[in-house]
Amino acid sequence: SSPAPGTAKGEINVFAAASLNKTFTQLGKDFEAAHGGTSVKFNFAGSSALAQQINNGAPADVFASAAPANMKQVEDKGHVSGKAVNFVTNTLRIAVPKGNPKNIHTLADVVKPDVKLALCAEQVPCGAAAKTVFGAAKLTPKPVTLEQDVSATRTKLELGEVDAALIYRTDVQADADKLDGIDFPEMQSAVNDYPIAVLSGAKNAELARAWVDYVRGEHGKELLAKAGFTVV
Amino acid sequence: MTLDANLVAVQGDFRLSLPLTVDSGRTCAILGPNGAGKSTALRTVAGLHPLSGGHITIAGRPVDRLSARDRRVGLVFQDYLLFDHLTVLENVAFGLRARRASDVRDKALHWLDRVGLADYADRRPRQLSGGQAQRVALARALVTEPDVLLLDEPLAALDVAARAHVRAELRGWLADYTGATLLVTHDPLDAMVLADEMVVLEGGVVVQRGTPAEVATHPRTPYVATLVGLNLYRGSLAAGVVTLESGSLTVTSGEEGEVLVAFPPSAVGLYPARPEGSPRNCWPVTVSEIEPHTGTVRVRLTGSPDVQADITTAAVAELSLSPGTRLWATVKATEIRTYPV
Amino acid sequence: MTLDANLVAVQGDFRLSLPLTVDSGRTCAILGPNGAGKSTALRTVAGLHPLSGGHITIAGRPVDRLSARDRRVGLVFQDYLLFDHLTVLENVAFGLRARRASDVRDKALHWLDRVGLADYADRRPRQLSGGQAQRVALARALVTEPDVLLLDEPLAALDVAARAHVRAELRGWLADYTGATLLVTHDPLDAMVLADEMVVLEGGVVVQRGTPAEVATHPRTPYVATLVGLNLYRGSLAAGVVTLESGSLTVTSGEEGEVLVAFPPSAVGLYPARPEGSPRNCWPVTVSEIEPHTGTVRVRLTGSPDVQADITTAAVAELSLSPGTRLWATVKATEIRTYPV
Amino acid sequence: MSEQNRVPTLLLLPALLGLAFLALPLVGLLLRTPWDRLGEQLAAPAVREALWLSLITATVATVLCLLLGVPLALLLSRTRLPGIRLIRAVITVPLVLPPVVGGVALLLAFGRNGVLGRYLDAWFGITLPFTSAGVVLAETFVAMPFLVIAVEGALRGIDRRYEEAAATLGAGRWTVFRRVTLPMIAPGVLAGAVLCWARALGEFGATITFAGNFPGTTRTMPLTVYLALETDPQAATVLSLLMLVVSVLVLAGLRHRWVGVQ
Amino acid sequence: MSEQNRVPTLLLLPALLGLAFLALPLVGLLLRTPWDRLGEQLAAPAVREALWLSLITATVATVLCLLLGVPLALLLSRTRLPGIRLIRAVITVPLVLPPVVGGVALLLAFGRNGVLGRYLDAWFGITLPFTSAGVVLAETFVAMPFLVIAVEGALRGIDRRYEEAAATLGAGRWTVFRRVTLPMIAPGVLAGAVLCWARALGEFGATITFAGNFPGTTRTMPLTVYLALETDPQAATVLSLLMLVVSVLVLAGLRHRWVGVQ
Ligand SMILES: Nc1ncnc2c1ncn2[C@@H]1O[C@H](COP(=O)(O)OP(=O)(O)OP(=O)(O)O)[C@@H](O)[C@H]1O
Ligand SMILES: Nc1ncnc2c1ncn2[C@@H]1O[C@H](COP(=O)(O)OP(=O)(O)OP(=O)(O)O)[C@@H](O)[C@H]1O
Ligand SMILES: [Mg+2]
Ligand SMILES: [Mg+2]
Repeated sequence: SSPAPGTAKGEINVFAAASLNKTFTQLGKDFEAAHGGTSVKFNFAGSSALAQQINNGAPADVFASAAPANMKQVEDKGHVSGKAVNFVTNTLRIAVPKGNPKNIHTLADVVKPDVKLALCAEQVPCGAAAKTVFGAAKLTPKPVTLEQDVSATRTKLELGEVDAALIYRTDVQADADKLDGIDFPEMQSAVNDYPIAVLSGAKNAELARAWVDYVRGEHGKELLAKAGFTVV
Repeated sequence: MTLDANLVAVQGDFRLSLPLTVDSGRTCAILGPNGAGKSTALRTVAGLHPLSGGHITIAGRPVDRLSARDRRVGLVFQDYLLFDHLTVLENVAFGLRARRASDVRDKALHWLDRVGLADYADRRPRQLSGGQAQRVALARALVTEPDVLLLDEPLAALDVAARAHVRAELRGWLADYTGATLLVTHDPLDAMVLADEMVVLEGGVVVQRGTPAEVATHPRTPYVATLVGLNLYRGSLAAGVVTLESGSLTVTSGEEGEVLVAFPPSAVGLYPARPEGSPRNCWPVTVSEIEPHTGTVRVRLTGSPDVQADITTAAVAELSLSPGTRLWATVKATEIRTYPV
Repeated sequence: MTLDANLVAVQGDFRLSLPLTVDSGRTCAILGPNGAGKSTALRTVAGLHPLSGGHITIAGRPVDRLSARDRRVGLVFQDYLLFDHLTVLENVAFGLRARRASDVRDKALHWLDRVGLADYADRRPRQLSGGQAQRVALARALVTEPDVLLLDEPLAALDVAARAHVRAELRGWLADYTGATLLVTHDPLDAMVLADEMVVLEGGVVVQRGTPAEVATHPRTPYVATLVGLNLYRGSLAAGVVTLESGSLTVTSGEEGEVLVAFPPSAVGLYPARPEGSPRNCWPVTVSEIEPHTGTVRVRLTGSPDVQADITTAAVAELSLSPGTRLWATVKATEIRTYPV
Repeated sequence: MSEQNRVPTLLLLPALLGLAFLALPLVGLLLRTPWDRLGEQLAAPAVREALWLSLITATVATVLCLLLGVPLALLLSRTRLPGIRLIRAVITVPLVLPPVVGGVALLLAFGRNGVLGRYLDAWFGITLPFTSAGVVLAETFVAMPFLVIAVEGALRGIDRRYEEAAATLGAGRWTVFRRVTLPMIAPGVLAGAVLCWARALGEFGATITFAGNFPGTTRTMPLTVYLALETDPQAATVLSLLMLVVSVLVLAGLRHRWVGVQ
Repeated sequence: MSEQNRVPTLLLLPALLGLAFLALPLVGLLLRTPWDRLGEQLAAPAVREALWLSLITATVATVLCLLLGVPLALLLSRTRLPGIRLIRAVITVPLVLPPVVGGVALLLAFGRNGVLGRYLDAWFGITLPFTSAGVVLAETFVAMPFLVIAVEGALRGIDRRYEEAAATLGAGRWTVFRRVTLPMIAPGVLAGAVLCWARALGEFGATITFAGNFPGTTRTMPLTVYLALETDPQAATVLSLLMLVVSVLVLAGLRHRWVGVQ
């Protein structure tokens, strides 16, 4: 029962995980072009910060989280209208500097003593995912650092401080001219869902729903896939 | 606009107690050694230091409870405290602006002109010489037409030549000023030239008061005697002889009892041998210090009693004086003033 | 340890040029009005201000290129600049410690004792009176046994009573001191008492030098004349008459040419009508200012020439003097000193 | 004069070491910057918008800090309230609190459900979070302690007798403050304002948490840099340098105009 | 005296407003804090470890700032090099740079492939990132400007003639500095050190970017707080308050010991 394009007007605030930054900004422009008289505003930050903001009364119409846990924090407080749906997933890859100087091909290679490894901290989704994949592979990683988010992890790799890192496919994609991504079998054990939901406090629920539909529509899928997401 | 006060104030361990009355148009000088409480007295009158007892009345109006700004008192600080971020003119205009007077610029310029600094209106205080700064500070205080003018060592920072000049100027301005003036100084000459009355403070209490001439001729403490350059002793007078702590002096007074005796160093004669003649007082002394002054030489002598003498440079050579020389000192009884303690 | 220097220095627009020789054990006083360059001269000798010309030699050793620390010069500042974060003893010990001397504590205590402040060793400088601080500053400078001692207005911050006392003390210490001393002062009395030679600076150049007595009796500029309390004029002498800028004076000298003439205010007689009699100089004057001093009154008079007179208080009353009174002034030719420019 | 101007040789080494330590990271940044992309970034309206927003909010925050902080410093240096220790402690709070927590704390205070925010919303319809005003607030919160501490230091350093002189001339406490105290502490206030402005300009954690990250209204330069780091690290370097250059220019201009030092 | 101590009434309002503004977020935090969980957090070895690491690194960073920053301030205030403007600009860099970018810049300088870091690694086998030394470095970088600016202000305020007096007494430049200049600027240095320590203690962005986040070696309190925010916001509040209390206690202790003001 999505409204016909062009009927909803006005403005919405989309709270979205920082990793959606590039794709959503482009989608927003396209959406505004397609739906005259609408304006989509984005608030990009870490999913947990966004959840905090929404729970503290932020004026949000849509929440696109990089982790189900943060969406759940919002749902628990009754801020979600209807039900959150997963719109993309992201999977971990082994990222190495271009050319793969340390010759890394499997997850077992990254736990070698001469490989400096960066992971995300367990408390954030990519870290939780990393824990899961290592568990699945029955390996004990010896990371030199547990970063607070994916981009910090990638920065370490990019500047050559570490030899390998486990980061999302999308993040490897974003810096493709410097990094190589390596797939490994265990990555499927930790697929990270990105849920999206219209919020109960939405000032413009109609347009919010139109936006969610747009994201999940053909154009949205296309852009998200291009960024490296697996579209659900 | 009489100032009538009994200044009782505490500053740490120090306690000031100073009863004081100064009539309109009159100037009272406060003298005293360092730490005597002179500045504290002025600060108390100005409302910058709390009164812990006594009272302050200006022109019949009790001001004890008023803040500094409402007392209508002009205070000139020893180091002037001109505002360096304002021009000379704005310094003078400060009090007028603070009191929302009209014609501020004109009045300030008029006063600058009066102190002879109209050309300096746009300068910064740091570009003035000491004497000029002093005049600006005075103008700044006087332009607000205070009921009482308080001057804390107004001439102390000036060189000798400037001091004589500014002292004379100050005399002129004080003559024109209709309020009461309190003048703190270290220099008895300032008091002589500028004041109608003189109060000597030591350790927070008054040790002597009177006209400058009275005080100068009848010092009551060694500090005052040093100040005015007299020999001063205390003793008991009986039958024309004052018995001192050490030695005695014959005087012409017929009174009896505790007295102070004083005579100028110029009244002392010095001789290599005991002279025969009229001087009634004659005792052996030893030279301890020789200090040449312009024209004369001051000689400090130990004996019973110790004494200072002023003699001519020629006499020094003639007597071939040097520390340790033994001499006889004489003073005519008629040169000695006695007065009750 | 003779100081031989030609101090040429620049400070903004100001230029100092002062040739100077002070022998071991002797004291040279530098006098001059505010801004004359006295402090700059001392700072230049101490190495705190660069020499832009000339030279400085101490005990035969050129020190121009040495830093302040290596010049072995003791400088006592007008406001002492004692280190407030150190005790009195540590202030005195500072120079010894800086030079890694031995027995630092003993030597410092010895000097503190010499200046009579052994009991104050553990105090902070701010807890001292001005006179005590002055003595500590002196001890701090002298303990390092400097070749040259520089004193910048050492008595200026003291009260009159303390000043006389400290001046006498200073005289004692300077007598014991074997180096050369440069003493900056505003007070001619300091120079008389303490110095062997006197240099008068005005606007950075020497206007007069000589022994204190010579300078006092033969002032060469109005500043010096005011300093020593004389009437001073400049004029051209021919046939026993000096023609001044305004008026003329008859003198006893038979010389010819440009001269300075001087006489003390006490040599001036004042009369309500033109007196008949011996004084050769007699001209009409008008009272401009009256300044009572102890014993006498100084009267400033305008006329051709302007003149200052000292008369007794009795005479003031008798002549009923007040500003504006017209009088006749007389000076005996024998009282007037003339000397070539 | 001449010679005292020089720094002890023993201290020259650590001074230069300190300088090198501060300069080296800058050199690193400069070396890595893809200069050819500078023009592109400068041309991007979003970047210009963010830069402008940063400058405006940091400046408004500094003004706010001055308005509230100078009186607060006066209170701290001039009264002997028994609670002064507590006040002093409160002032150091924003210094020590990690900025993100500061942002949460601001939400708790001024958010729609916050201690005060709920009344602001209910009574006046004012909501501060997620507005440019919110950015200013977050920056003010984080930067104010720098101003207060600098100004308090300046206040302790001045000769109080100038204020007394002004009082005897008939100036009330307000006039004394405005015409004597303030001009005398001006250099200290300026130094504090510089610290304050720089801190506000670089503020990230509290801003993103309290004010969000909306282009045009709350996305300041540091937030732009943060997003660029997510997707385009090179752009982040360019943006940081851009911000740096602008701030150095502003500060140099200020110094030149107001202080005349060097 | 008496009366001049009071603050103009007109300024009391902004002063109290400023105070309230700084205090309110704290109140918000306090109200929301689950006090019953304080014990639990304090008991957690990870928390104690992080707290200890924070205190140690912030203190070492402050000492480093003092050692390098005081000489640098001296250089700034006492020389008239032509390049002094540039030096001054370099010093404000860490103030303005968003901390994360500061961290990146540090990596570019001292990282494994950094301008200097590559030689440190190759020649001495020293790698700074991911070590406690790296944390100290990051904190030093971010905090040093505060110290330098505060000390430079203090240096400009003192009467140089005391230094001259010391020189005439035979003290060389180093002795003058140690025995005269340093005691005279002590209050300014202390104020700077306090700012510096507080800033270092709260440092987050540069630390995590440069030194990473590993329990025991580089996970300081702010990092712990940040991670707690991700999963357990309540715990984050408790941890922040814990850190706050400790720092206020340390600062109060310092003030009491060294300054004697209030
Ligand atoms: N801030 C202070 N705290 C404690 N005691 C003080 C303070 N200021 C002055 N005193 C004491 O008060 C006394 C009077 O000081 P005051 O300044 O009035 O003296 P004074 O006569 O003006 O001296 P001077 O001639 O040196 O100016 C002194 O003994 C001094 O020790
Ligand atoms: N920092 C400065 N910059 C420029 N000119 C200065 C500076 N300090 C002093 N002067 C100038 O140098 C000249 C000499 O100053 P100096 O301090 O040596 O005089 P002084 O004889 O010691 O005066 P005083 O009796 O007031 O102490 C003065 O004319 C003054 O204007
Ligand atoms: Mg006094
Ligand atoms: Mg001088």
